[in-house]
Amino acid sequence: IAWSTIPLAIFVGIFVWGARVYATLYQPADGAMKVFVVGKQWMWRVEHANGRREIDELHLPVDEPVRIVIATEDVIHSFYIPAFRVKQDAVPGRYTALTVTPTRVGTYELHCSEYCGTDHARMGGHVIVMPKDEFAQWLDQGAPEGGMAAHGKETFERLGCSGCHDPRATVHAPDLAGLYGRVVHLQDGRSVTADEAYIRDAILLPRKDVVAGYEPIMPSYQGQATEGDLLELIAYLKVVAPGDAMGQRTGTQSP
Amino acid sequence: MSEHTLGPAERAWRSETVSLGMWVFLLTEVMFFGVLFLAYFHVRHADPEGFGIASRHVHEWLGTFNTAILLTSSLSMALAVQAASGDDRKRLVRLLAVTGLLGAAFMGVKATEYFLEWKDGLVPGPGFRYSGAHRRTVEEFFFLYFVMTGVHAIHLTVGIGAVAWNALVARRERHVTRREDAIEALGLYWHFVDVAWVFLYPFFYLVLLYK
Amino acid sequence: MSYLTEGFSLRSWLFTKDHKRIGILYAIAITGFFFLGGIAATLIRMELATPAGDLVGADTYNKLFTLHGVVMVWFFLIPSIPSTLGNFLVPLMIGAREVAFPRLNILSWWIYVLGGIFVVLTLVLGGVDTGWTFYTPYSTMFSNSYVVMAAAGVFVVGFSSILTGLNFIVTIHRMRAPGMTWFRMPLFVWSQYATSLILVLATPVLAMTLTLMAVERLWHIGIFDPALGGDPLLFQHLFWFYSHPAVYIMVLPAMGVASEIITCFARKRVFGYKFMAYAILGIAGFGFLVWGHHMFVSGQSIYAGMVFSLLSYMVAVPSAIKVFNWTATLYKGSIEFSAPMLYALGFVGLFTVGGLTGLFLAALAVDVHLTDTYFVVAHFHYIMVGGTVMAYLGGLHFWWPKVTGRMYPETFARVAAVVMFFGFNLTFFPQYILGYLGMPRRYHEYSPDFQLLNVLSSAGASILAVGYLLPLVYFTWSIFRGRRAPPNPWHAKGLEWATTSPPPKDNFDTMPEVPTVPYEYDPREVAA
Amino acid sequence: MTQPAARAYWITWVMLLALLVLTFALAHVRLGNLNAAVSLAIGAMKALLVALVFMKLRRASTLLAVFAVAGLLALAILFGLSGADYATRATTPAPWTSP
Ligand code: HEA
Ligand code: HEA
Ligand code: HEC
Ligand code: CUA
Ligand SMILES: [Cu+2]
Repeated sequence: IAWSTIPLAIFVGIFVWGARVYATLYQPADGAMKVFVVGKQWMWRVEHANGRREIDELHLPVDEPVRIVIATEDVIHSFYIPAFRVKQDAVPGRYTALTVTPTRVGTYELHCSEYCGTDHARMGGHVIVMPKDEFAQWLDQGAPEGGMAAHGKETFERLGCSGCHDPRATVHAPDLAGLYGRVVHLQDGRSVTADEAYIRDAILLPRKDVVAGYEPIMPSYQGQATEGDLLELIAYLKVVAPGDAMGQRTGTQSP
Repeated sequence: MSEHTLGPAERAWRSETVSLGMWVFLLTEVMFFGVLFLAYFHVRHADPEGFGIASRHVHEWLGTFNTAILLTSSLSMALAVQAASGDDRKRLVRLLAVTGLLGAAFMGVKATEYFLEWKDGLVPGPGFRYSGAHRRTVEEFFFLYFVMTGVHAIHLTVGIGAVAWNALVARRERHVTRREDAIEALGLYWHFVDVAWVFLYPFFYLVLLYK
Repeated sequence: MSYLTEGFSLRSWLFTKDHKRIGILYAIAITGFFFLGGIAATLIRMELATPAGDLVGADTYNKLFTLHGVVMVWFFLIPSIPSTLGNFLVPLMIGAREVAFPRLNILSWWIYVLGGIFVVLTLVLGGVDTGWTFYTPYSTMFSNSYVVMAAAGVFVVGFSSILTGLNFIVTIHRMRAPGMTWFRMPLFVWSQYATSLILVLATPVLAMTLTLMAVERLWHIGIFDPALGGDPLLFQHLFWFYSHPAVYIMVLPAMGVASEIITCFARKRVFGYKFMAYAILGIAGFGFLVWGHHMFVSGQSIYAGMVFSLLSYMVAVPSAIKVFNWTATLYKGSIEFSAPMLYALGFVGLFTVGGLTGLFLAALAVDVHLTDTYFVVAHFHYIMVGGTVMAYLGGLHFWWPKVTGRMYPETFARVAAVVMFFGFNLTFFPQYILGYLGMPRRYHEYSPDFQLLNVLSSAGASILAVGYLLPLVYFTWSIFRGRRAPPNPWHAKGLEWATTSPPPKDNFDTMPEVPTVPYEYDPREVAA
Repeated sequence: MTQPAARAYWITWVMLLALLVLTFALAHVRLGNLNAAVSLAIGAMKALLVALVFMKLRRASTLLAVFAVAGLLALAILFGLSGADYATRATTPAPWTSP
């Protein structure tokens, strides 16, 4: 019996330790800066909150908690930074996330560690951890006016959303300004709060939750709006305040 | 070896062995269907309402009628097993025939249902023509419906074949107790297929009948 | 007159209902597949000798490791011990003349062959590149290879496993000789029983899951693709619900073999026999509760992750009991280092290393780093190759005289065991380090920093290959030239040794009775 | 094996059909969430009847009964633990948190 209880005790000890570290990895740290990463056969696309984009590279400031939000356009990938000892799968149709705090300046390897097809081995790049001020400088270069939401605005026009959702449009569609966080009443009597998941579904699956008082005429953007587009659209819809005319002005703060 | 000379102890031993084999086989069948049921709960849980809407498109009267047919076939099967161990050849053959015919009737009704659903454009895939609310859930519903009832239908077809074959063999057998074990096992299989349907029936036909 | 001389026509073999002949048919078939998988492994290791993807292109490499995984797991390791040694020995060990359903038994072999044909066909047509795990949506929507054909092969071979499992369960329940109570059964039989339970419960799940995957691929309608309203994690749950228990399908029989060999060559009774039997059942049972440890970073809920991690530690407890009891059996035994014993000891050592590293992987935070790296590759090769393949070979040596009636050449066998042991460690130990350093798996190109360790590993693989070719040669030789074997060359206990070598068609000339517990070894009595 | 009397079979059959009618009727009554539960419960009752009487589990040896139940147990594990994932996924912190 001793021979089985002793290992058991050891095992439970190791388990508890492992589980605690694991949980902190997935807990969102308050006020962490956000970075959006989208995997696509076979590259990583990165977009910072202020709209600065990069491919196969990720610049981060040192000593600052970062929440990395991960999505994928196609198959499952896995975002892996061996030097940080972290990885997280990118799952189609969802967002996953990691919270990390880089502690040392330097350049580290970035890999895709979930098998994703032909060039799985070549999908990767580098993570560059910079001192804070350098990072701030870097971040400002090449960032569009208005941040990630500005990209979102472009996308909003490019995909023709404004054709219906602009208040001046003739189509009867809801005004999206200030939508984020609002309670929406649906056709079937339910009420939901408009969060990211709701907006995402509204774009991809407009029939799922039809807003009360409107015809279900909105087309699905499944297959048209990429994950990157979606991230930007959501960022955009989060900042347009009531009273802002859609398609004219964008907020200046980052999402 | 002429088996009807076996003593009662050996007969009981063999019957138990064959039954155990069948039960273990049914265990694998339970797991096999289990995956489909998990998929079912997954889809239903994701959008209960769409699921209800979808279920309105199946023909609940035909389904209920079919359930009655299948339950009755289980009765005749159970009686057939009894006839086999009572060495009553005529009764056995007759009951097997009834069972097989009931099974065939079930398949006929099922085919009619499939045909109606096909005409309504409810077969998932390129021919799926439904376009109301919850289109995706409705398509998923019919995907599950066709897969699960289809797998069931395949099982039933195998069962009908086995029943027919056993009826033919039994007709030529002098002592049907010789085939007692086989028929006992066949009965278990048949009842299992019946039980699977007993769950499929409320899961697809009775989801949202009230208004 | 032995079962081998009952008839010489091809027909008398291919349509035999004799469990012993079926065991041999299986042995031949799986050896073929082992070498097929081995050739793929050889090509993998050759490619990885250099950091650049120069020997084979990315797509070819992807097909190679998929083929390697699929063939090694489903066409070699899962049927290995149960279908060969198990088929041969289970009836002998419990004192039966046959398995319960001889016709299903030969049917199972034919189904295996049919499944094999599918896989060979896949290979000939151009291969499959999804990895042995067939993850969706890559397998359903993106791969351009013969996924459905390969899945069909796995589906079919699953039924052969199911039939074998079914047969063993009923045989062990119903066909035991008079006096052979449950706790008089050899541990090998216990392990086959537990394995069969897993086969019967888990395999249908895989079959149905692969069917749904194939349907989704063919008709673009299904429950795994989020674009269709499904969830890719559902596939992973179902796949691992099968595949984790499946790893115990692969290791439990090996544990059974090791118990038989160790007790015989230590001349001592198995320490804690009942605990060993319960531990076997415990592993089989707990094995169903831990599959989520393959999905810690997959996006499953972190609470589910914690539950699965905890349960994974629970399954290590019965494994620990087994390792401790083997050690206790060896303690103060009069140990004879014959070839089978060398293999068995190799099994215990390498399994322990593999199992302990499995525990590293089961620790959540550690796994986040190590998952999908070479550390995992090293972990499972330690258990499956170092553990189970070693035990399988040990079992082949141990029962070779019984099966063929000939002795194998002892010196060669010992040399082969040692070569394998060293080759094995050289191949796979560097992979632990590689994984720890962060080399992801399923990569045909890697950073030049990793080259040294990879070269070591490839070098080890060539030694290992030689090690595996040796038994092939001397076993073949011994069939024709080997010394005739007496009925019980090892002075072992157990019913299989009570009959002639090779056994007669009906196994026993007079029905055996079993008056005592197994393993009545006496340390003072030394093997011949 | 000794066979139960034919009468038991006929009675079971009548009960099965009665349950069928009952479940069909109840499905037309609005019971809210209870509808699903009721039809599942009646389904389980029917299955139990078939298993106990037609499949003779009532008088079968324990061995057979154990194997009959084993599948349900394994399924319970599959449903339970994968359900544990789905049930707690929503409560894990949303990957995005509001600004
Ligand atoms: C025969 C095959 C086999 C066996 C028996 C095992 C046994 C175990 N495995 Fe392994 N495993 C695989 C084959 C196997 N595994 C395969 C093929 C994969 C990869 C699949 C893929 O992705 O392709 C894998 C992957 C794998 C992972 C996922 C890795 C990842 O992808 O991230 C994990 C994580 O928990 C794991 C854990 C374990 C554990 C805890 C055991 C335990 O059962 C081990 C128990 C044994 C011991 C613990 C050793 C003996 C005990 C003692 C000597 C006692 C003393 C010890 C102490 C006091 C600590 N395995
Ligand atoms: C039972 C299971 C089993 C066995 C026995 C083996 C045996 C071996 N395996 Fe394998 N392996 C797996 C199961 C197994 N493997 C699985 C499941 C995977 C995961 C696949 C996936 O990711 O999907 C894997 C993956 C895998 C990888 C990782 C690939 C990658 O992720 O990129 C590597 C790399 O080194 C490897 C190597 C080896 C080696 C060197 C052997 C050696 O032990 C093999 C030794 C045998 C021989 C070498 C044959 C001897 C004969 C000859 C040499 C004759 C040759 C003749 C001619 C050339 C004419 N295996
Ligand atoms: C053909 C006209 C049309 C187009 C083009 C269109 N929509 Fe809509 N949208 C509607 C209508 C009508 C509704 C209300 C009915 C509903 O919810 O389906 C709506 C609802 C929404 C909602 C939910 C609003 C709420 O108040 O809850 C969001 C979010 C949304 N659309 C975003 C978009 C985005 C982003 C695009 C472009 C990618 C887009 N729409 C393109 C017509 C359109
Ligand atoms: Cu992307 Cu691997
Ligand atoms: Cu596992």
